[in-house]
Amino acid sequence: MSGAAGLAWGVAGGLGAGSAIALAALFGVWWERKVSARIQMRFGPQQAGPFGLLQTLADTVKLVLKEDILPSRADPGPFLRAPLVVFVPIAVSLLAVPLSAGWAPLDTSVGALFFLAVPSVSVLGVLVGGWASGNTYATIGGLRGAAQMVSYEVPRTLSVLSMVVLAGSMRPVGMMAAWRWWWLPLTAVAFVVYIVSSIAEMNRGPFDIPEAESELVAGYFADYSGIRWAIFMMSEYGAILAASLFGAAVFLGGSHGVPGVAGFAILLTEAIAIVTLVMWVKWTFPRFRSDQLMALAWKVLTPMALVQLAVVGLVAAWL
Amino acid sequence: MALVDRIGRALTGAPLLLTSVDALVDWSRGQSLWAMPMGTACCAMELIAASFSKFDFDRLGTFPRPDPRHTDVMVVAGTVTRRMAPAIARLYEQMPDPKYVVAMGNCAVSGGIFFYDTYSVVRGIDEFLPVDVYIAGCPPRPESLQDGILQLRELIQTRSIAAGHSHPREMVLPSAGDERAGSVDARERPSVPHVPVRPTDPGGGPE
Amino acid sequence: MALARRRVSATAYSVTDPEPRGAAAFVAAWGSLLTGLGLTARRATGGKPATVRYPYERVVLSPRWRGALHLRGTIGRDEIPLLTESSDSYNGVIDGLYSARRLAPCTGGCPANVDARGQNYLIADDRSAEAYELVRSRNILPGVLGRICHRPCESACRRNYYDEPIAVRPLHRHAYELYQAVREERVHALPLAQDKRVAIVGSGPSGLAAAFDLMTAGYPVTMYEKNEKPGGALYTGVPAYRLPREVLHGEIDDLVRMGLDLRCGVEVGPDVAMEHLMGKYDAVLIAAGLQVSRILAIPGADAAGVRGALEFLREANLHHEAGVRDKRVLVVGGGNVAVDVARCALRLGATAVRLASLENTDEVPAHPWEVEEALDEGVVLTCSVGPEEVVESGGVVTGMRMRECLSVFDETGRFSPKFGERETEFPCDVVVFAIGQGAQLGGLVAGGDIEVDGRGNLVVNGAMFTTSHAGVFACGEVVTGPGSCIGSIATGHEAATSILRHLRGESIADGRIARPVPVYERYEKATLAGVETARRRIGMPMAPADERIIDFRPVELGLTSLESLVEAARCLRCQSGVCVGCEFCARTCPDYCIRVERTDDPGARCVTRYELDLTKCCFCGLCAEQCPTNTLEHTGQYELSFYHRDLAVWDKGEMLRDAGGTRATGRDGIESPACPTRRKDGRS
Amino acid sequence: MAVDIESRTPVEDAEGRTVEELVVNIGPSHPSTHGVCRIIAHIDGEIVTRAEPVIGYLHRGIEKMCENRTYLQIVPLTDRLDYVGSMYANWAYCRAVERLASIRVPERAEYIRVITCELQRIASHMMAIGSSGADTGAFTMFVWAFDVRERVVELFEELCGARLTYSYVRPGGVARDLPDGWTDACRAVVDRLPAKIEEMDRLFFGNTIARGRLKGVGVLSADDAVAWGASGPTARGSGVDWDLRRDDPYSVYPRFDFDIPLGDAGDAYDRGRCRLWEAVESCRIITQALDQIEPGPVHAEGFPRLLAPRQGDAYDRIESARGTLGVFVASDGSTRPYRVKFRSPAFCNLALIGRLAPGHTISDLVVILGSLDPVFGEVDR
Amino acid sequence: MNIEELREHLCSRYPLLCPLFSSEFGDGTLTVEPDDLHRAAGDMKELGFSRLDVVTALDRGETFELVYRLESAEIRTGLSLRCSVPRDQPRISSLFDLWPAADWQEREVYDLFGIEFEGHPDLRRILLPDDWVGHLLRKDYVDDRVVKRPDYI
Repeated sequence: MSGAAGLAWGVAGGLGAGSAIALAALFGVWWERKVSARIQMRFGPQQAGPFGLLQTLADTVKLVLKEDILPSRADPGPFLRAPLVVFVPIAVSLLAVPLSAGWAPLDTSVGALFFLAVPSVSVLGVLVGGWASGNTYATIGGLRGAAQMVSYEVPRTLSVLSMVVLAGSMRPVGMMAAWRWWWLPLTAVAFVVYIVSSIAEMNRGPFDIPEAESELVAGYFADYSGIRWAIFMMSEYGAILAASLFGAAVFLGGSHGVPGVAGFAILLTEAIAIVTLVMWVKWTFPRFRSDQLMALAWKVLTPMALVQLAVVGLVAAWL
Repeated sequence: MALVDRIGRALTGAPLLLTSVDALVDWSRGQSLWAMPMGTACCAMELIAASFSKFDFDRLGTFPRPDPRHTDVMVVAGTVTRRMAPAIARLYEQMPDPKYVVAMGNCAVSGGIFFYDTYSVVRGIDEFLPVDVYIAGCPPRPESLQDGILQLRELIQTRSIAAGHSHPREMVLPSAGDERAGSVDARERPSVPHVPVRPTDPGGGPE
Repeated sequence: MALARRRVSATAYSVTDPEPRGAAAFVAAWGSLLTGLGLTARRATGGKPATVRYPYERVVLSPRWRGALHLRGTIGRDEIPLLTESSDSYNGVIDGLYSARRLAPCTGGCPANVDARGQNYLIADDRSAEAYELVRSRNILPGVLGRICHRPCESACRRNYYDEPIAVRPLHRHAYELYQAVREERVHALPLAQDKRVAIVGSGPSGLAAAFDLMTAGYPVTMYEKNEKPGGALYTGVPAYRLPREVLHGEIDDLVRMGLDLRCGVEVGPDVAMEHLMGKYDAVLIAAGLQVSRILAIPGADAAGVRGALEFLREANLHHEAGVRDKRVLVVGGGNVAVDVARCALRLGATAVRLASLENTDEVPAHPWEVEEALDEGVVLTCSVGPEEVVESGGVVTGMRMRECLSVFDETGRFSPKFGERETEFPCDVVVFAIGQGAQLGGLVAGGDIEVDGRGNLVVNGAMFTTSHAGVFACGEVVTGPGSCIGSIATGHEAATSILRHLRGESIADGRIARPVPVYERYEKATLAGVETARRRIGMPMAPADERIIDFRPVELGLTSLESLVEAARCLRCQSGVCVGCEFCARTCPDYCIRVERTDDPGARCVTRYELDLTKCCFCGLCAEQCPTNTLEHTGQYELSFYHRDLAVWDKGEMLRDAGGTRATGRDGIESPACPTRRKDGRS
Repeated sequence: MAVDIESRTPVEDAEGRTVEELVVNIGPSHPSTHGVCRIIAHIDGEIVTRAEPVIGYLHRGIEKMCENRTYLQIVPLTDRLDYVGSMYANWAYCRAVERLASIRVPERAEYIRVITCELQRIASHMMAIGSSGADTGAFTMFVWAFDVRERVVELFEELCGARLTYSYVRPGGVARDLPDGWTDACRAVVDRLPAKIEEMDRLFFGNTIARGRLKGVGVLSADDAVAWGASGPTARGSGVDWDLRRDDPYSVYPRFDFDIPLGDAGDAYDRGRCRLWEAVESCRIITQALDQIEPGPVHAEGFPRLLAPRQGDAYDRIESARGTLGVFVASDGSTRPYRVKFRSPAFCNLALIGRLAPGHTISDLVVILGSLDPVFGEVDR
Repeated sequence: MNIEELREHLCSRYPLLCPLFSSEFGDGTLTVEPDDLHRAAGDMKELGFSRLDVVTALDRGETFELVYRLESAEIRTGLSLRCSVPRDQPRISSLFDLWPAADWQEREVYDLFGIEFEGHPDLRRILLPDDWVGHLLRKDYVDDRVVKRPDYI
């Protein structure tokens, strides 16, 4: 692509990803409050619009209008830019996800590696956000977040690796096309490892010790208010959407060869199923302690992923 | 002040645009009042019960957040002692604008059962916080707490975002001096030693 | 799979669940995650949640919910409910009030259910004529009962629990005295339009009460009295110092002017035959009372100088001369009749009077204040002694031998005295037996078809007051035996109801409501510390002891009108639902958030200020329980949000708001012209 | 403030090096401090080396107020002491006054007191387990526990007209008799409870993450518990077999048979499960009490409403949900007590936090505080 | 072991303490002198009173009366030790070494009454801020911030 067209393509891609994440956050927050309400035997938002659909719109408009506090103890430079450092990598990684059979916004031969590698930059945002706000709790939250996100990339990558071995290529569109139904029972363990480790990447569910409500009050984004905190929230829901789409595409066969919008619809329903599973897990289980968290990553998930890889290797060799 | 307030001031010349933005802003602020649960004593039990399965606060868009930075309304529930007052004032100052205060329960409104004969209770949090809605009750039912939040929504509708531009809306509740209250303005009533509101000065006391 | 619980001892078990090891640990771990997910899934898909969606749905509050307080009514604005029911449906009204906790303890305590609360309210409002007529509707002789009643209402008065009871009897007397001025224009003949006629034998209090009920229902009544003057036992039995005769006959004249056909000096039996009455009249009511006093058949009982109580009192009252001048008198018995005999003997010149009672000192049946007045006048009381033998020489009484009595009632409460050995002899000249009275029906039942039991008493159905013969009824002491005057008036009302049903042809028994006996929770008397002395009971001035035994002048001198007004103002108007400003709620409130002020000037009593500071109230409900008039109540209003703290300080207008709905702030206060929330000079 | 919280206190560590310790102030307003408690924690990395609780943020001087109120006016004050369990706070105070004024309470009132206080024990334990669930992050456990508590609160609203501060038990009996139909509603609630509690047991205490967080945290030995004056489920979690209802029976408790759950290890897990299964035992007691209750008066007669007991003092204690709740009342013959002292079990149990916390991480410090189940109305009085 | 056995046991070991033992309300009360409180408490602990329930004080005008309430699992009766301390210099020996439970309770008595406990590891105010002036539960404590109850009651 020549200079100008490339630039235009980049801007369009960024804007598309950003608006996709915004939409995902809008729908995700509402869906989360409804699912958690049902688990806790209550209704969830109802008054803002039909079935409470406009609730998240109200929240966003209010958050936009909130005062944007810069704490006196905070270091202004990194403090103001930390949310973007967390948001942009997730938006970019969303581009690498195949949306329907044969098409992905950023169709590269190393798409899977690209999808797994780019979000790890947001670890930097978490760390800097925590440290820059000068608040003891935020610092502890930032340290925990960094340790957790770094150590959970290993099992996540290994689990995707076993699919790459089966599919024979790292191009997500190719992997989705090559998907067979009998792969499901074979790579069930990999799918579980992938889901658990991507929950840990998003700092959600049993792994939300960086922003543990009951201990650190609000973890690394304790001192952010208004729009900056909203960006942190949007990046979290963006990460959920990305992980679910990618998981559906790679592990569950995505659009099963159906091109165009219908294919995207099938992929989306599978992704929403995974999102609901993620929320269901968050509202059922208590939180890990930080040392148990690390032990789970290195002593349980990584060995499971390696065993899965070995099995897949044998099957691929026999195939 | 919030970004849009500055816009509001700039746009005072064009009421048409303002009312539509004003309506959207008031609606969104009313619908998503995130509560900072400042629960110290018995009223905290009712505050918790209000957001759980039988009386669902989430339905009204009110979500309890422990961090003052992310909340709009501070619900002070329970007895406030002289030793606790500075902590509450500090948390209030940490909350971003536009922020509101709801005094839940008689202890927060006026010291309640601990008004007489105690040396360590602040007699009403309007001694150090600007309170918007007082909810009487000891402890008030979760529904009266939700009624308080609905009254706060009414109050938000009457205070528009543009400074000095308030649309008088039919208020459900009487305000002081209103004839319906059917009584002389209570301030002259000797039985109520009313303390004037001093928003910024944290409660007195040896500490 | 349930978690392990290991029994440790007979009454304890351990809840420590052992941690599995190795592979089992791995399987158990992931298994527990799956069970957790299963449980939450089951709860999530378990149908619509039972959440109360507040503004659209409301929780059904329990009737005991302690919401914001409110007053049902305050004096000066609301009227105290008066009981002005006609007599045949009166019991129904009383029963309804009692079940709704609206019956005042004094009205409940009185056998005839006289509305003492209403009378106090009317007297305090300077409407004593209406008070007299209100009392007369249930107690036919207010002036008489104002002097001789044994006051069951005062012992039931709730003010006993705070300081001293209200003086209800003196207020009856006060109402009577003020009524004399307006008797002429207020007492007029009743329209007797009914064609059936009723005859009443005996003009005692029960007969008069029945006559009044029947006349108000429009039936002409003819009353036969064998003595020269009407009044029955009141005329012959009650001494004049307790009941002046002009009071008794004045009130009976009122009845005559209302249309009662009173025939004195006519005795049924010898002068007029019973069958004649039964033929001529549609209903006959025997209210003859008790004529004969019982004399113990002990040796020497027939000597001269041994008299019966009733005969003695008849002579004393009619002729003021009973042959006891300068003699020593011994009265056997401990009841009210015995005390009356003793005090009459003193007034008739007896040198020494001794009262010999079977019961011990604190079991003497006579009313304590009667015994106390007698002792003041010089009567000597000897207890726990039983009559053994009358010592006589030559047919004339010289003394009385009495044996020591150990106990009067056995463990089941029946009268079976046990005597000891010690005997004492008391020298005296006259012995009067006041140990019981009997009916003397003689001529009444000579015709034979009215059943009489072995001992000569009438066979009467105790509740319906009907005798064996249809159309013939009986009431008063001839049915109940010796009792109180107000008690026989109550039986008169019940008999009148039976007669009215008989005359209207309705069945007497079914749908009949017996008189309820209300029981309120009883507390001991409170300590008087802290009760305002200005509100204590006004004592009844008594004539000095030595002066009053000279002759039969009245003993009680009566209250002045101002004293009566102040005494009537002390009444708490129990269960009336109208606040009288008694300040018990303010005193019992743990948060001191109630302020009550009232004006007490008679005729314009008003609670000028009733303030509740809702922001200090702790909704504990102690004040609502303490309120004697049940006017301070909790409402179901729990929506209590205000924009200003001072709006939660409610004044009288807001306390009188209507108690419906759940919002406490929407209603406006109710202003009463009689008692403005703001005084004329603007001070609130 | 005694300790300057932002200071870096230099401390010698194992190898003798001067190490700067970070001081974290888990402040008076914190989502998981069950109210207004402040813990100044000196942490080394994530490990707490010294935890010092600072209390007094809810001290309203209730004992000073009691000296200026009549005996009946103090009953609403005892509600506000232990506001999670105000029914047995009333009862403890009323027992002390009845012992002082030697009032004999009628039979039916004793049964009603046992039924209401066992219901209150269930509600209080649900609060304790729910908030310890929220401390470890299982927010759903908190909501489910509060759902059970809501059923009990509905029963109390039907009985005495208030949801939280009942002032129902009065010196001499109870305020009002049971409304008709209440015993069947109570039986219905109590029959459905064990199944719900067993389900919660499997959801939370069975879950491997929760067991990881709770087992081995805040271990308290049996004789330490007795020596430090811990009582109630906190002590029974370490195996101290002492329950006033069975070992020093008062009121009509000897007529019921029920068991006492004990723990072996004495960690947060055992304390939590003791509370959970104590709620099931309370259901058993209530069912037996509902079978044995017969009609009769509910308030002793023959003593004035404005009580003025003889001079002297009396001490009485009951088994509350947190432990031995004792009330010491001294009277000088007037209508207002001379001195009232509340022996609050939460106050004594909270003293353990200083000994249990060192060596654990901050997340465990919060879990230990939750397992001691402090209620700060009762701690600070 | 009920009250009578406890009485004989105590009187056999401490003949001089016997008259001071009264059991008016079913619970034993032992009144001791302040300076041999610690010794008596130690003996009680060996006797089997393993639990210290309550430490409280009363302001009896010119003296403070201290009440220690002991419980034991075997002896089914409660025993309260009482001693009175002069008002001008209220000092008494702490019982922390016998029962650690006394730690916070004695700090509270110090905080509200101003009675020093010698040998207490960390005697500071517990309920009130450290720089609070005066001890509150003393009858003569006067504070201008306290609103007296209204005059009309």
